[in-house]
Amino acid sequence: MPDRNEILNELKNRYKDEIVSFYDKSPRRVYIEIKSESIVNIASYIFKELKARFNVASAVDARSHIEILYHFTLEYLDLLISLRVKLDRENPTIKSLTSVFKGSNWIEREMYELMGINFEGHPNLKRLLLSDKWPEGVYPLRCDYKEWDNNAIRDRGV
Amino acid sequence: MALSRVPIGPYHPLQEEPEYFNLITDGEKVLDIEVNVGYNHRGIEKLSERKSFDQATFVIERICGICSTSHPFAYTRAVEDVFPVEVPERAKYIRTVIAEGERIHSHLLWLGLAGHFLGYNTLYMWVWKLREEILDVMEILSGNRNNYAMFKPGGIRRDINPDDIPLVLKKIDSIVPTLDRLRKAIIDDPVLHKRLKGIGILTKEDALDYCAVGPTARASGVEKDVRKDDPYGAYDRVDWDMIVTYKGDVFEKVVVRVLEMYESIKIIKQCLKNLPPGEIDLKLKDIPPGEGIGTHEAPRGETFHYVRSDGTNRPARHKVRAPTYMNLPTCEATVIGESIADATIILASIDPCYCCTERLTVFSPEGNKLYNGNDLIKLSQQKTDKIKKEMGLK
Amino acid sequence: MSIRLNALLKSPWVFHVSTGSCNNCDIEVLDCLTPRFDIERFGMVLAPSIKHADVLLVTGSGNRKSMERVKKLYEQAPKPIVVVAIGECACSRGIFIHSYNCPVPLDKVIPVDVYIPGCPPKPEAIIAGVVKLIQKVKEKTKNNA
Amino acid sequence: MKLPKIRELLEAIKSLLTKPYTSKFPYVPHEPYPSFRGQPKFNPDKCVGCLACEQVCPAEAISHRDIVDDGIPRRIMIHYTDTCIFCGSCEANCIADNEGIKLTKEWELSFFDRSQAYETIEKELQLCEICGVVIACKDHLKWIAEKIGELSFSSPTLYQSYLKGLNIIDENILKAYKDKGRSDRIKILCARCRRETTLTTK
Repeated sequence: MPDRNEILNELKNRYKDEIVSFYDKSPRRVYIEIKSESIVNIASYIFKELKARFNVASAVDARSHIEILYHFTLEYLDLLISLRVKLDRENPTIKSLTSVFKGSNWIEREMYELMGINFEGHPNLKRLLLSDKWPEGVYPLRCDYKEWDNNAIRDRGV
Repeated sequence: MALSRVPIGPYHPLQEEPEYFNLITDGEKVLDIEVNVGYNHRGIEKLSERKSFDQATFVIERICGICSTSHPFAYTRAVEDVFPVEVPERAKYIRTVIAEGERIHSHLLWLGLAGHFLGYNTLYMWVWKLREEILDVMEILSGNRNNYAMFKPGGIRRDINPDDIPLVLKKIDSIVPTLDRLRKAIIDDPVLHKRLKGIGILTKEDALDYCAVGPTARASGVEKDVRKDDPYGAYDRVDWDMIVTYKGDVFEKVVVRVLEMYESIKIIKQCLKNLPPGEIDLKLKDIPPGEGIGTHEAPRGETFHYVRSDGTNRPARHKVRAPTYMNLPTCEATVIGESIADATIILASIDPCYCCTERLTVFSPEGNKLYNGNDLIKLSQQKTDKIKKEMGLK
Repeated sequence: MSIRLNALLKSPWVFHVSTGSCNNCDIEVLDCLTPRFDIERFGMVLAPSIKHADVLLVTGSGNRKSMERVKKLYEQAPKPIVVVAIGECACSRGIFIHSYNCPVPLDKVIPVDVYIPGCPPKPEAIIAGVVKLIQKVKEKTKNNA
Repeated sequence: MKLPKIRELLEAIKSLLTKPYTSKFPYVPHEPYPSFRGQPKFNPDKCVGCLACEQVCPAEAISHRDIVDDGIPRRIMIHYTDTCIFCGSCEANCIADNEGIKLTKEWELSFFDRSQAYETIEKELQLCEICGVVIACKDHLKWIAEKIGELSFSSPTLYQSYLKGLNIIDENILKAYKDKGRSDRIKILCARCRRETTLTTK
């Protein structure tokens, strides 16, 4: 069984130029920041060669830019690799991972709908969660989300 | 080839959560399925950004009623992972006891519902009568039947007072004989063999490709259990073993869940017997800026919580991924090709929990012959009676 | 009107709808049907469709999608219907009051007769709530009949 | 086929003798377990009106209203029964050694009209003696004074309200001067007035 450091070093020098920063936080957590173009081949390398399990992708609105973290669990090593990708805030686009594994289909649709990131090559990028009356272009999970529904009641006892 | 569209839901009496499956069927065979959930979306991730770290535990606990410990467990582990800190021993043991008690009552709940889907109403009433015992245990330990409000980043809110433990152990021992009769009734029942074996098969490759988690994946031979792989709480201080079966059909999923209940009872007894004394809370005052990831093996699979804190006392971002979110797409692999009568039990075999998932896809409006949800359950019950007649049991 | 309601409440048929709830209250409603709190001794049965129901049990914090369905359900229901809001979320959206997907509380959409608070309310609390309602309707018929 | 018949017979007899499992609830009152978390209730004489429970409540079920102009200035603490989720964090964080608000065993809370679904208690307010702004509840100032003991003699607001509690101060001494000069220093003042009276040279 290949041990933890071998795998990480092998990953590091295989994608030397695409990795921006490598943060080894603890024996179980590794955060790797990569360029947004190289997400598909790094993700497929981790998923296929390292036999990792795709856990979830979480999009974060960090006010100056939008970050996506793809989390992969390697059960046999008890290690969790998080690939961090930074996208600009106005028009965040990235390639879709549905070609690599089917599990990311719904996760990307949710990020498209709640955070406003569009994924190139996604089979059916449609609204996944909100009702049809939700206005286009309003993304609730963004920091600058304002309440658009003026007959909503928000105080107690009413 | 008259294509007809069979909607299940969104409001039919038994499956109490609103979800809306749309089966495009050609006569008996199911050709395609569209899942239309999203009636439960309450925007919890945005809500937990409004609340402080301590208050967010209560919003997280109300994501799903039946797994109301798994989400706070994963959330508190995520917050503790931001500045890696260890929870005191006694808190670990109490957390494990509450999590396992909740696993028993969640599996019993699912078993009752599956029993009803197959037309075994006595099994449904029987299992839910047994479930009342474990709900009493949870009320003694935590003060409420579910929504236990026990978890807190850095430990536990209330301690278990020692003179409750004998009563709890007595109640748990009273569960085991009824559970044995239940196991015999389910696993050796010839009608169930004929009815559940060989349908809704999820192969190991599909399970890996869809990244399925929990009993749904363990029934197809995927040996993955967060409690074993990434031990936390008191799971590495207590001996229990992981239940894995290899055929992946609906019957195996029932077997995995029933045997897991025995493991949970073993864990609870060991934890309560050697409960270490001492502190139960770290009294965390301020959370440093950073990111934390917490996972927990919920009754339906692995929940995943990602918390990012920017130094203030409110989480800057909180991502929740429920187990059913990964298991629900697998129904495309299992339902297509099966007959309508089996569709309900296959969809229920992943133990869907829609309030965790809140997912929706828009379906295409075509097809003419419509009959609603509970006709489908009646269909499934008639099939069981037909099998009983063939076996000459009726 | 309440004479007919009084007759209906001899053995009320119950229809349960969940509008975006964490399914704790839904399960407590189902708990009432199981052997320990068996409400079939009062003749209460889970009606398969809204057309046969006398009592409409509503749980959940009412997100945008479900609220349209609840309105439709209320219109389809036979008119001397009694609406029971079960749990904090149905009474006043409880902890989900600031959610962007739950704009208004339930009683702004359909008129509610009995509120049963509790998160989740014990099955005994649900039974006690309905019993209280039946007594209230009885008094109304007695003093104006 | 004969054997199971006997087993079923035995089982029938056994279940005939055992007590029915259904609880006779509406006719027999139900007693929850001792650790059950029911409806929280304010304890008027223990609560000091410090609003800690309002800030800590996850469901924002506790709020307050300060009435200053008509009658005695008082703070009304409101607890909404239709919003409370019975989590117990108000009791855990209550500064009056967890007695100010207490979770009772009450679980039967159904009601018909939501506009009266709340409970209130009233606490007397302490206003600043110059500008009349709300400082805190009287009990709260007394509670702080007792808690920090002799340190409270560093701030006139605290030891004045503490001594007033022992009613060894007669009212008219304080009322005499009203011109916000240095002599107002030893009055019960809000932070702003205290700073002004300390800095002025009049």
